[in-house]
Amino acid sequence: MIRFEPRENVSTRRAVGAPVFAALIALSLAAIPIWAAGADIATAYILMVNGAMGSVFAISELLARATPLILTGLAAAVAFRAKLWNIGGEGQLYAGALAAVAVGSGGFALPPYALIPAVLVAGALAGALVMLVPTLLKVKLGADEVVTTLLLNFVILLFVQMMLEGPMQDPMGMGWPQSEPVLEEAMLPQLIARMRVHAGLIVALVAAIFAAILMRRTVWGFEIRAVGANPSAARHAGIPVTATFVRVGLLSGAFAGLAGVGEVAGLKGYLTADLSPGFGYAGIVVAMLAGLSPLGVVIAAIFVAGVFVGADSMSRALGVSSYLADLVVAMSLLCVLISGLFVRFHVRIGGSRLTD
Amino acid sequence: MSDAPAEQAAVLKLTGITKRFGALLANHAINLELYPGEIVALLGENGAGKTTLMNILFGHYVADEGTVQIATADGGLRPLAQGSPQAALKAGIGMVHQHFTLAENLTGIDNILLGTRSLLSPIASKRSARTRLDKIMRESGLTVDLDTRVSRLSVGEQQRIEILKALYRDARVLVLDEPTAVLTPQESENLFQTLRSLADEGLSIVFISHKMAEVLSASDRIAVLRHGELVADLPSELCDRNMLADIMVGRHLEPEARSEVEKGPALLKLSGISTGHGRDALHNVSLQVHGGEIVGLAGVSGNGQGALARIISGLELPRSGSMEIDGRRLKPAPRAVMREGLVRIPEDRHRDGIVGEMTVAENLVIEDVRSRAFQSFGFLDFAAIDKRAGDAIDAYDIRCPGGDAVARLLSGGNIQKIILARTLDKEPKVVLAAQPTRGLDIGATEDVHRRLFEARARGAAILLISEDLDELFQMSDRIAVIHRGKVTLPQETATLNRSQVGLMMAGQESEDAA
Amino acid sequence: MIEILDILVNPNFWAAAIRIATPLIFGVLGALICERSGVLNLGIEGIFTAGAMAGWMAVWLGADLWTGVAVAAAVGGAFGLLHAVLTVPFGLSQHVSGIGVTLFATSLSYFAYRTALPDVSSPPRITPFQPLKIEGLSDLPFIGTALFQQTPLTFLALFLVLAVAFILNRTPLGFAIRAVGDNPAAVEAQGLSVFGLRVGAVIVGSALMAIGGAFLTMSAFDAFFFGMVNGRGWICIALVVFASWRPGKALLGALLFGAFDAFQVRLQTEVGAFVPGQIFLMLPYLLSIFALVVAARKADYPRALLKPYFKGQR
Amino acid sequence: MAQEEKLKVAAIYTVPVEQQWVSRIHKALNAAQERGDITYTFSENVANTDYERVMREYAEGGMDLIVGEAFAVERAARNVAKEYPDTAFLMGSSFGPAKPNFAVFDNWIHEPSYLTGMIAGKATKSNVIGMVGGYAIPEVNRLMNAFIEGAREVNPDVKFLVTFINSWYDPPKAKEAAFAMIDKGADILYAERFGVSDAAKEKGILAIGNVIDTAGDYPGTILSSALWHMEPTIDKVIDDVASGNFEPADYGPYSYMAHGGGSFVVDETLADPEAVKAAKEKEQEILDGLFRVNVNDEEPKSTL
Ligand SMILES: Nc1ncnc2c1ncn2[C@@H]1O[C@H](COP(=O)(O)OP(=O)(O)OP(=O)(O)O)[C@@H](O)[C@H]1O
Ligand SMILES: Nc1ncnc2c1ncn2[C@@H]1O[C@H](COP(=O)(O)OP(=O)(O)OP(=O)(O)O)[C@@H](O)[C@H]1O
Ligand SMILES: [Mg+2]
Ligand SMILES: [Mg+2]
Repeated sequence: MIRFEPRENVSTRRAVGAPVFAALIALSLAAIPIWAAGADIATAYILMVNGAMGSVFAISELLARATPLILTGLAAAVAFRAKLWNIGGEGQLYAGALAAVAVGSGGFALPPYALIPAVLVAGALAGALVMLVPTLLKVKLGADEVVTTLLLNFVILLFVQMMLEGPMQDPMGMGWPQSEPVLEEAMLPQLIARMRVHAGLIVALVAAIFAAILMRRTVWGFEIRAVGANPSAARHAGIPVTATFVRVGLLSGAFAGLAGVGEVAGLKGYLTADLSPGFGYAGIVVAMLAGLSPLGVVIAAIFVAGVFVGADSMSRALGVSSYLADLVVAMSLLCVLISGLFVRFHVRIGGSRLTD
Repeated sequence: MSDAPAEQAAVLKLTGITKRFGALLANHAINLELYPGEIVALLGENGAGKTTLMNILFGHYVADEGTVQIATADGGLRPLAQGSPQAALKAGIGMVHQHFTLAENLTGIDNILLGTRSLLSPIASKRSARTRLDKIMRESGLTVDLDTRVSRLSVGEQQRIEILKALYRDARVLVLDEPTAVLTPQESENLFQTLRSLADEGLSIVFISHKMAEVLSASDRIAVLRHGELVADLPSELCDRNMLADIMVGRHLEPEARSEVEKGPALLKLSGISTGHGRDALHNVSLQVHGGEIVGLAGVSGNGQGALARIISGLELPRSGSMEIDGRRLKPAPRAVMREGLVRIPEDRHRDGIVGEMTVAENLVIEDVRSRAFQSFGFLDFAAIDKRAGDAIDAYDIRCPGGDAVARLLSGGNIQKIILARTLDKEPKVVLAAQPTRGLDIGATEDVHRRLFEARARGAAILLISEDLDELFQMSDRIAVIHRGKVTLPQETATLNRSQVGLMMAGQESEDAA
Repeated sequence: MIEILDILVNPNFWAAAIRIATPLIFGVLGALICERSGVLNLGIEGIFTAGAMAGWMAVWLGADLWTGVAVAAAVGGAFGLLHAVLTVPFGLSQHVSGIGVTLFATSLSYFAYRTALPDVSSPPRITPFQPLKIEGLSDLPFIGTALFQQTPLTFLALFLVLAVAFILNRTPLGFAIRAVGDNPAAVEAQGLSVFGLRVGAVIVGSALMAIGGAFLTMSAFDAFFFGMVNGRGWICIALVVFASWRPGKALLGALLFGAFDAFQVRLQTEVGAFVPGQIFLMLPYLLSIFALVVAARKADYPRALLKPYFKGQR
Repeated sequence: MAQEEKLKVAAIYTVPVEQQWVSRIHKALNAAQERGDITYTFSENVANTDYERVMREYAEGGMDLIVGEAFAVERAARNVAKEYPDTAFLMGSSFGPAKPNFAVFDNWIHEPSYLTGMIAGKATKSNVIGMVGGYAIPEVNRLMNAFIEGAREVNPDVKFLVTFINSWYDPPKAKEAAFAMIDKGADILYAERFGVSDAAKEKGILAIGNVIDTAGDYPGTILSSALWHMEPTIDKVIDDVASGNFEPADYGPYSYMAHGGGSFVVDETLADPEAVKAAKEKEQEILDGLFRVNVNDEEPKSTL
């Protein structure tokens, strides 16, 4: 029988070492599908590393992909801290993107300098409002937010499609379901000329630092942690539980919304219904990999993005099915998750310890 | 096995049981034997290792050293497979856990039958089981409606189900962990009568308790644990309260005497409060508590104490009626109520008292994080928080590794001290203390009582909600009784005796109370 | 408005509704079993995909249809085992493990499919389950078309609703599963294995999910293609709550979804159907949120859901 | 560009290569590779967040020619192209070509679609034809409208049901849509998407194929098809690039019947001989340039 004994104190060496070790294991496991696809394993790994960080281009790509993951990761991290299970990052991301386009494509007459701030605010607001609904349903009516947020993802995606085929469709778009382009002045500037990494990354990093300070050093953070760990005791202690949940919900939604802004106003330039390859869901995993620590989210996001971009370009260079990338990412996630276990527990099978 | 000649062969034998949790030595080389038909009380401070020992016996934990042996049919002993509740059950060991192990979404009978037959058996006819249970209930007097969902049963009824679980598997040994911590005096009495009759049938019983009175009256033998070691194992008739306390705590304890304090103005005033519906409702409740007095509210739990506590703490607003603190009406919100100088010692300290995942320090300031003292511009002042923690830990002698220890790992007694520290240190006007000593050992209990008396001396008005008559009579200046949501006029403690209060708790108006 | 009536009275409409609902029925039953034992299984979306791919692949490689279904179930069970091991003995976050399993199962299925069939111009096809004609019944006026011209898997789904309901409410196994989902300690104290029950439940539940996926490639259609599941799994997670963890209500919810979908497809062909189709596609989601708020007052909410259970830890 | 060594060609698809539209490009490029004219690599199902990266990677990787569909990623594609002037780009697009190196193509098979319409118009008995399409975009509308005109020419009182499933690749959904039309009396289905012919086969009615020839998959169901052949386009562009005189031109015309980019097939065992005769004549006129099929990009609407 497997048994677990909680560790009283976890050494940082272990806390950092285990996930890294796990990541390496996962990457070595990737050899199996590579081999199955009949490619040369050694070159595969070299290509993978190059693809992820072999050139300025690669790094730019890595960061560009990490940007939305950081933000959706933060969205999950802050919400989960309060045990507010926001599975709706995907929908909030689209809401943010939609709002960003609405404001950024010249829908409102705004002076150029005001455009970028306006776009950011609009996106954050949209995401926050979308998350407000399930939050209120939870605190007022006790409706399980796992389900409501999950369902809203589909409602919003359908709404976006509706907009893209209706009011917000690009007249120049030849009937394609896509929005009008975001004005040049409203686009988040690129950080490196002719590279895709954009100012959204800065936004994401600032958000991470902000979240870190909020959670650890402020009264609000204190209250969020208390409500998350034991709402009943928090209420008895005079902490405004409802208000705290609402705060967390808004913040979480805003982060996810910003992720959407980055994707349209930083990368794509306009909105289509297939904007996000599941960044919202990936964010949850990123947050968990990071143990819900905001700064950890940054690292986890970069890891996930790196694995994907690397494996993706490797599969291309080798002519192996490009689905390999997702597979490698998935395997890495599982391994890193499991490693977390060995950080928190002594694992015993029968009488004998597996780990000291 | 009931007609086996008693007092000869042990039915159960623990030898050299040692259990460590990380660094902590929860049980150390404990030897204990149990004979047919006897009732053994297991005594010890919070964290002494009682529950651990019993959990090992029942197979929840695996001992690091030592063996558990169980009697065989031919009177010999055989080792019991460790770490397997299944084996324990097979061997005829039943356990009633402190925190009940019932599936609340099932009926009583389904809980009892759980695991008693093959999971693969296609259909579950309960007829035979039912007849057998009816017989058991008749013989033991443990009657309860088997077909109501457990969630709708009272604590006492749930406990009967727990015991029936054991009897249905015809247990030879029955273990009860703090069975009376949640029972009313009447319920406790009934329980011990039942246990006695079961013992006469040949059942061997071990029960854990912190209540001297019942330990002395109900047990044949008393085993005392201190810091994981078995320090005494004596026949009950040789023991008395003080010597047990000495053995247990290692120091002599005298019950706090109530000093004279002159009454102040009415600080807590409830008038005509009604709310809720069902078992936990209040009907037109009026009550006054003056500064410098302790009013005890006696009552079987679930007669409205919950609602009353919620209303006084501002967690719920009454349908009608009003509440004043020091002559000021206030709007129902925990924060507002606190600002008026009312503090609460909640009934369920694990659920409502502390945030187990947070540190001792954080739990000590949780009620005041927003006060200037611990934050500026919304940023926490860690220096101040740590200082506060250090002071409180010393002043209240909270036994823990330090302010940054996780509160969950503290014993009930120490958890209660955290709550006392953060509430009473505010020099409150009104104190609402709900079951403040439930589950605490005598050491911790004395401590709570002393603190409450100090508050009283300071001129605070204290409402003490309790089911423990000893406590009520020891602490209260006046005693009121709550039954079915109605509260009687408080009467001077001196003019009352236990039986009257007991009757009133059970619903009869006592003659000279009217 | 008259067109709407036309649609509703047309037995083919109801046939379509049931057809669309079938995979959801399998999925929601699977999710329900997992959650009743206390484990949320967000791996469902990926398990659907894996089932769709594995079942189809088996048949395409020459197995007969029912063997294909069995293969799908087995593969689903395997992913279920993965999720169960991560969440039950290891006690990892059920959300994350679930999403991890979804990513893993999906990408593995796609990768395997593409590696097995490197370049196919059009997706290879199998002969799928044919509608089951039942003498007499199938020719009944309305019911006949609506109900008795479905493929065997649909009937299997309907049968499973009864079976699961019976097991959960009538048999010792059912009681044990409900108990472990409500309070694992209770099960442990009665000498049953918490791990055993939960792992078992998750495996079986996942197998059902996979059959739901297999229905897509072996009954609703005759080929596997990418993105074929598109959200059906998630819908089931929602339906479980909508159904407040009751098989009967789960069936109802699934049918409701099917009806809405069939309805909006038909309404589009109506002249002047200016209401965007998305509105109708949204309705079932909004409806379940509504139902969740009013109806599902946590009737049988498994209290231990999402809570890992470690022996001897409080 | 080096003549002797093989041309390096890469293709980027936003959907799996099974998707019928893309499968034609894939097929043509594979053929060229078989012939040994080129080396061919491709990425399928590229999320459009990643599309630009993939284009750049191929360009950086020294590809001579990059083929793809710019539809959902016009801007990005055109920007990238500008930045790699030495690489030739041939992109499916609803817009025009762009200097210096951005050539476009499209599936201009409205001509054969018109002819299939003539066959269908005669074949329908209920005078109701159901049409299931992906999105109402020019590429699709154009063909549907041509089909409708063809049908009307031979049968003025034929009515049409039109549904767009708002997805490029969801056969079960297309199938359900088709069933719905059959319920409403359609006895011929225009199968713009996968899944429609399946419905037709199951209910025993006829379907009109589009882009690829699926007659083999649905024996006795496909009445007639308008086929698209990417070979002329691909071969032309490969030729241009190899010979160094690649121009950012519109390669659309190479999908016309005249170039063999589009063709019309009919199952004579199913079709009415009269109709076949008429269609064949019309086909000749088109080839001789005597008849021009209208190009109408308006979204077709149900007329029942
Ligand atoms: N699961 C556990 N993990 C780690 N330590 C534990 C665990 N359970 C108990 N302990 C430690 O073992 C000691 C004995 O615990 P135990 O529950 O036996 O005390 P107890 O005598 O039952 O206390 P109480 O009277 O409060 O119930 C405690 O001090 C506690 O720190
Ligand atoms: N998970 C745990 N890890 C370490 N120690 C624990 C754990 N759970 C309980 N303990 C310890 O076990 C002892 C008994 O726990 P228990 O919950 O019985 O406390 P208690 O004093 O009995 O409070 P109560 O009776 O109100 O539950 C306490 O000393 C507590 O510190
Ligand atoms: Mg205990
Ligand atoms: Mg205790």
